[in-house]
Amino acid sequence: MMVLLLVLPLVGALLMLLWPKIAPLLTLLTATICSLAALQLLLQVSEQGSQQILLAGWPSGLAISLEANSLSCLLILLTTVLQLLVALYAFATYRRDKLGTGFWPLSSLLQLGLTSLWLSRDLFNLYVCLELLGLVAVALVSLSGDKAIKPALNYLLLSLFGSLCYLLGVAMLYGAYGVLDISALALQWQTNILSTAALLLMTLGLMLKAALWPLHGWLPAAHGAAPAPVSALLSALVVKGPLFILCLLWLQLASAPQAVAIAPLFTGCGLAALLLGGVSALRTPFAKNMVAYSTVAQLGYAMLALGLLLRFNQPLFAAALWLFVLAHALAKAACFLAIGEITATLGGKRLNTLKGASQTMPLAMFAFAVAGGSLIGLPPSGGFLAKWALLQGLWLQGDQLLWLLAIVLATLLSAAYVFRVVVLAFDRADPVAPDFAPRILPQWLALLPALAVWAMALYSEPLLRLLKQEGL
Amino acid sequence: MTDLSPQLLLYIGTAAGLFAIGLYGFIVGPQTLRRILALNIIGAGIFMLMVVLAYRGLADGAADPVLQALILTGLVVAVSATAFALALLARLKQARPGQYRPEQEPGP
Amino acid sequence: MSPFWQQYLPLAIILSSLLPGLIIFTLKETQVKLRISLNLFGVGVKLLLVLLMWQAVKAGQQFYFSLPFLPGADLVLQGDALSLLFVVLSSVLWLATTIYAIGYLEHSPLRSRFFGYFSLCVSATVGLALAGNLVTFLLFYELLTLATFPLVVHRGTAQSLAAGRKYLAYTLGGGVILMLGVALLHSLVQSPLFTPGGYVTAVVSGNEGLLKLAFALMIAGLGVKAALLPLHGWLPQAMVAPAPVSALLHAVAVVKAGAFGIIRLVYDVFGVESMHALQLAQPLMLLAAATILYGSWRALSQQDIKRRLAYSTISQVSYITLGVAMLGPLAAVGGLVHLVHQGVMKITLFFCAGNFAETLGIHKVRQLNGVGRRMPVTAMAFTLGALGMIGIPPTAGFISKWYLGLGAAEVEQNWLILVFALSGLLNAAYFLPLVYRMWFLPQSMPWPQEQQLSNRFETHWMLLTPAVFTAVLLLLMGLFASTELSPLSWAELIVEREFRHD
Amino acid sequence: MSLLLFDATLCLLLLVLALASILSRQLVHGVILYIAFGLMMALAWARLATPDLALAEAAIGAGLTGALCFSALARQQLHLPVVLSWPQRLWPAVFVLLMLGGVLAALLQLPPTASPLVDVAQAELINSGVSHPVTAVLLNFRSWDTLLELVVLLLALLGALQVAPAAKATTSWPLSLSWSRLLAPMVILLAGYLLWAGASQPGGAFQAGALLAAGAVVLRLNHQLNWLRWSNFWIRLLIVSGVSAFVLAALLAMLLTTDNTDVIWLRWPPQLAGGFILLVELFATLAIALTLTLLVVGEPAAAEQAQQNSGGEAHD
Repeated sequence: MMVLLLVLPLVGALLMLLWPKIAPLLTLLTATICSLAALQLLLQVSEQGSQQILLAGWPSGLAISLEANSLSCLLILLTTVLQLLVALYAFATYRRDKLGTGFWPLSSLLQLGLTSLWLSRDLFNLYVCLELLGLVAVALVSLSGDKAIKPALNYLLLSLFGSLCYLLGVAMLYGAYGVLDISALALQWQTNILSTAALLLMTLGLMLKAALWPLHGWLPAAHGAAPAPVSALLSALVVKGPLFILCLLWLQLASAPQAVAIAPLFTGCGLAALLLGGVSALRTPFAKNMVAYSTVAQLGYAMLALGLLLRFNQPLFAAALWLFVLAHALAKAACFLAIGEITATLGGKRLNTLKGASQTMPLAMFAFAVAGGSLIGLPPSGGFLAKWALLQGLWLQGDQLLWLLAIVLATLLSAAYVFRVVVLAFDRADPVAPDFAPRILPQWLALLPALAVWAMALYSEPLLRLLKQEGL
Repeated sequence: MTDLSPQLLLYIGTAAGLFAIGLYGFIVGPQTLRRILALNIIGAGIFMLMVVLAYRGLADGAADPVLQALILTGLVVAVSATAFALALLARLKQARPGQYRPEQEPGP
Repeated sequence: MSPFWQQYLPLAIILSSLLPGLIIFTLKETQVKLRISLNLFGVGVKLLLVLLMWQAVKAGQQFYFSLPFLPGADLVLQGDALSLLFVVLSSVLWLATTIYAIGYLEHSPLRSRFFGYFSLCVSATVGLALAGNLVTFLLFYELLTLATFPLVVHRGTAQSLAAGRKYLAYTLGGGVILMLGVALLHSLVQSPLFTPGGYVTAVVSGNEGLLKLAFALMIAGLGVKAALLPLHGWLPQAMVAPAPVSALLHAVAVVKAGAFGIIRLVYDVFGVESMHALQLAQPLMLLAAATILYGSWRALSQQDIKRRLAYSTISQVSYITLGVAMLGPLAAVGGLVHLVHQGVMKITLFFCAGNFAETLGIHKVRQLNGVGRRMPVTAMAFTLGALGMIGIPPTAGFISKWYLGLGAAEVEQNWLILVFALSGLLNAAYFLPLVYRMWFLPQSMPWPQEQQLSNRFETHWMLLTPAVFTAVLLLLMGLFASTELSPLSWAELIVEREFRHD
Repeated sequence: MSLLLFDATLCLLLLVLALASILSRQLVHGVILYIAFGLMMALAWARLATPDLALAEAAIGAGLTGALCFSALARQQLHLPVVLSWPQRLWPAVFVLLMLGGVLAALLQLPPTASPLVDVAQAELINSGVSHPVTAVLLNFRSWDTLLELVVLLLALLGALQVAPAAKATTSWPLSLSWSRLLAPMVILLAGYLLWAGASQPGGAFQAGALLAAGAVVLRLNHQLNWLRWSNFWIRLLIVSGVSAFVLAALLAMLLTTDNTDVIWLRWPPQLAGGFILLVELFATLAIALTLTLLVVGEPAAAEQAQQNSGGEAHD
């Protein structure tokens, strides 16, 4: 099953390169099959426990090891489903939006990169996956043509720098312990300058790639310039890849003193991201940049949860962390698709374009509002589940009023930027006239993930069980 | 303080130095091409560190094959990324011809 | 009644307005008949289901429906006596408001959207009433915010957008604070079902500080919607909404949601015993009393009719809070029954104010002179409502104030009687001039914007009937307060069940 | 001692070249210095007993990257040198020095012994199907890395083609044309040798591919091999074949696996491992060569136009 999930997008991408004409259909096909396979894998893993593979059948240490635990499977499922959804959206709009033929193979390769990243438990293999992911992401951004070249180049350079920092860390760890497999490494782990320095270097690189505050500068421009389906994929999935590795490192490798020592960094950065990202989202005049800044802010929650998890070692924070990741992925995909569809139809990049959108494009606007509800954390959305877990954890630790205050502020900020758009949409004074008749299908496609993130709440029990199954 | 031989120390120091030089170039270098070069120098420094690590202990007269393979992979990845970056750069230049200003512009 | 029904009845009650609402969203503007029939069908089904439940609850049955949600806090809908009080109120008033809104919005654009959100709003209110634990309550509380926002900004003018922003800022802020409080309480005792007598008693010792904090947070969160003193700022502004929306906001949905939440919090979460142990009643009482006086005082100086009514709401809703906070059985009866009475009275007043505005273009107090001759029926209904608000027998308002006064005496808080008296005077001072102008002053200027909405009646029959209906209702509730069907006896039933446990 | 002196000189040279490449006023000088740096690096690696890598670094780090940079330089105008103010130089320098200090302090703790994996790899070498340990790691022990690496290379080509500006037509130079015709067969022979040697000696797919690419680039710049472009289906097929042969071989290997053992992704059947690896390498070499060639020379303008047109028609 794992092999299928890895091979199919790759083969698909190769076929698309050979015969570009069938690429859209092929993408849909592979994405559908992969989604089903991912579901199957998730069910298997949740019943029988995690599966491990030593690739090529060599002994542990020599071989690259893959592990499908419930978290990985969940992330794979998320990846494939969003891939399918975005492919559908792109299929419905690519003629109108002049999406390059390059989109299809690239998106399949993106799926390959993500899937292998979620599965891999080998430090160097993760490096290759990261590079793959970074290059695909940049190539996808550059699909937008001239306006996207500069952000894409900037993204690429920073992403390369991030990878190199990570690689240096890997080299140091290999030099010290002689293994690359994470679980093997964890067994021999010692707390010393070398391991700390390696961890810090890798953290620097990964934070840069995941656009975690204060290294987020490249993100709004790149995500804002990309075509809508691409922004959806990037914001929803790509930034989560490095975050996943970051969590692997700190949760599985780092020793307790190291984890406790780094915790303030993550919580502090998370807090700053939440507040400053929110303020930026509130101030930017461009619609897509607003959504992009919101990604910066929302990643702050994940970072905050990670920091608190490292500090208190409370499983609720782990649940919060991954719930944030899942909920944000779905909600952000919906936001980008909805905003992309609206701006494409109403013709303009500025937020003012959205004036009166609740009349001209009610479905897309509804999708945005519903997804926004999850970003704010209104019950019963996925975002609420995550926030609830975070609050529970904080109250259980007691005396964490500062964090609670920050969460309240962050929630209000996110409400402010979401409703800034919604209020504009309800402005009936002089609505912006659409350039052409709004299309229904893409709007529905934008609505789907938004509804999914609210439906997440109904599956909170199994979700939490799955997430607790893994200590990660 | 350290168990490494002087020769290894020398090379390790050089590797770290290259990393630092590249880092400086990456942060400061005003032209994009220079920053790409700087990235390559960082990469070279890291690969050099890995080569030294492969060389140390020299079992049976052969350096650590695993590390060598990693370096080869890394080299290819690095050159691929460089090629892509240069292609982007070329496009950027073409998109706004005739401009002689340095690329250090205020962000968007 | 089969257990199957018992399980799904609460859900069905919510769905009976939710589903028509969702379908209405998809309708075109021109499908007027289909929309109206759907709306009325939903109302009818809901009333029927509520009746069924009412019968059963009276007989002592419980309804219970749950979905797994958070660990330790399922999504629970339960029908007990207290929730039914609110459900009945909202469904009956929904009927009236729907008819009114159909008439009111007859020719305005975007009606599908309006009625869609209207139904969502009622669904959220009913869900809130039926919520079986704090987490479920929180969920519907937030949904209510979301569903009402589009109604507040429905007109889409700069003024209404500004009001909408303010409304959101207040209510979402309140929502977050409520969430904090709920989360805190959940971390202490989980979120079990609402139980008469509360469920925190067991953990009081050792957690006093945290419990007080949780209570304060939740009161602050609920206080936003209930328009408690420092948190009332959104309410007068939200007046820009169309009249049926204001009616709904003030009488049923938003403000009452806050008040209802306070009732639940005090009786079914903390319980009388813990409230005493934690000494929480006194501050709440002070707050409510201050709000009562402040609202009345501000209402005096308002020249816009709807604004005056809005400040009156701020004051009147705090009667409920006050009744609850006194923690005595009689006061509780007064507070609970005022939940219903105030709803019916206030909705009457808003219907009438809407009628004046729609038919004659009257918005200001001074324009009311002589309206009694032009629109006698509406003016009569308005007068009844105003008398009720002041608390003059035999209207419903008298009953609730009587019980509140008795309750204050019972718990020996005599200063409250003074508050009631003062507030009653203020009520009279701002309502009686309106009545006087309508009936006893001659028309002093031409009607600002007169419209001929009907040939036979003084205004469109769909605008008139709801006002008359609620006016009659409030009179009946006062006259037949001692019968078995009245809200009063139902409130007594609730209080008996609440206080019986100890 | 003299060896240590040699080492010290080499290291110093490396550092100076790198610094000069970063600080030189003219970009052109920077690129030239970088190429020199790459060559020195190759020398250093050869000194450190890693001839495979030295070969690769010379081909890639110096040769290919240099060529790419030059072609990028050719496409842009010369920049006026930018003069940076002191704070602009100072603060980064402070930051870099701090970081250098930290990294050095950490690196000093490295143990002098080799990784335990070396012994494992040596022990398993006989089962790998090849006798050269690096090849064994690349194409058998850690073949998944290599497969992904080929994908990355392919991806770089895709990205580059997608953003490629229309290339300027250059006139060829008669002398180089005749030379290149002579050069081509030799290059192919040499590449074939490198590929074959990879199984037991230094060499392998990538080095061979790079060499082939160098030959092709020379020819291509002289307007030979005009069929060598992305829009040509067969070229696409060949480029893609590097990855697809790998995948197909892996799938075939899964099929061939006998029933009593678990089916494992990328495991070559022990008896046939050598054959599989050679097959994979052969296609990889061709694909690498073509990919690199296209990366350096880009897609000819006319052909790109034609492709876009046909692509556009197909979807409209």
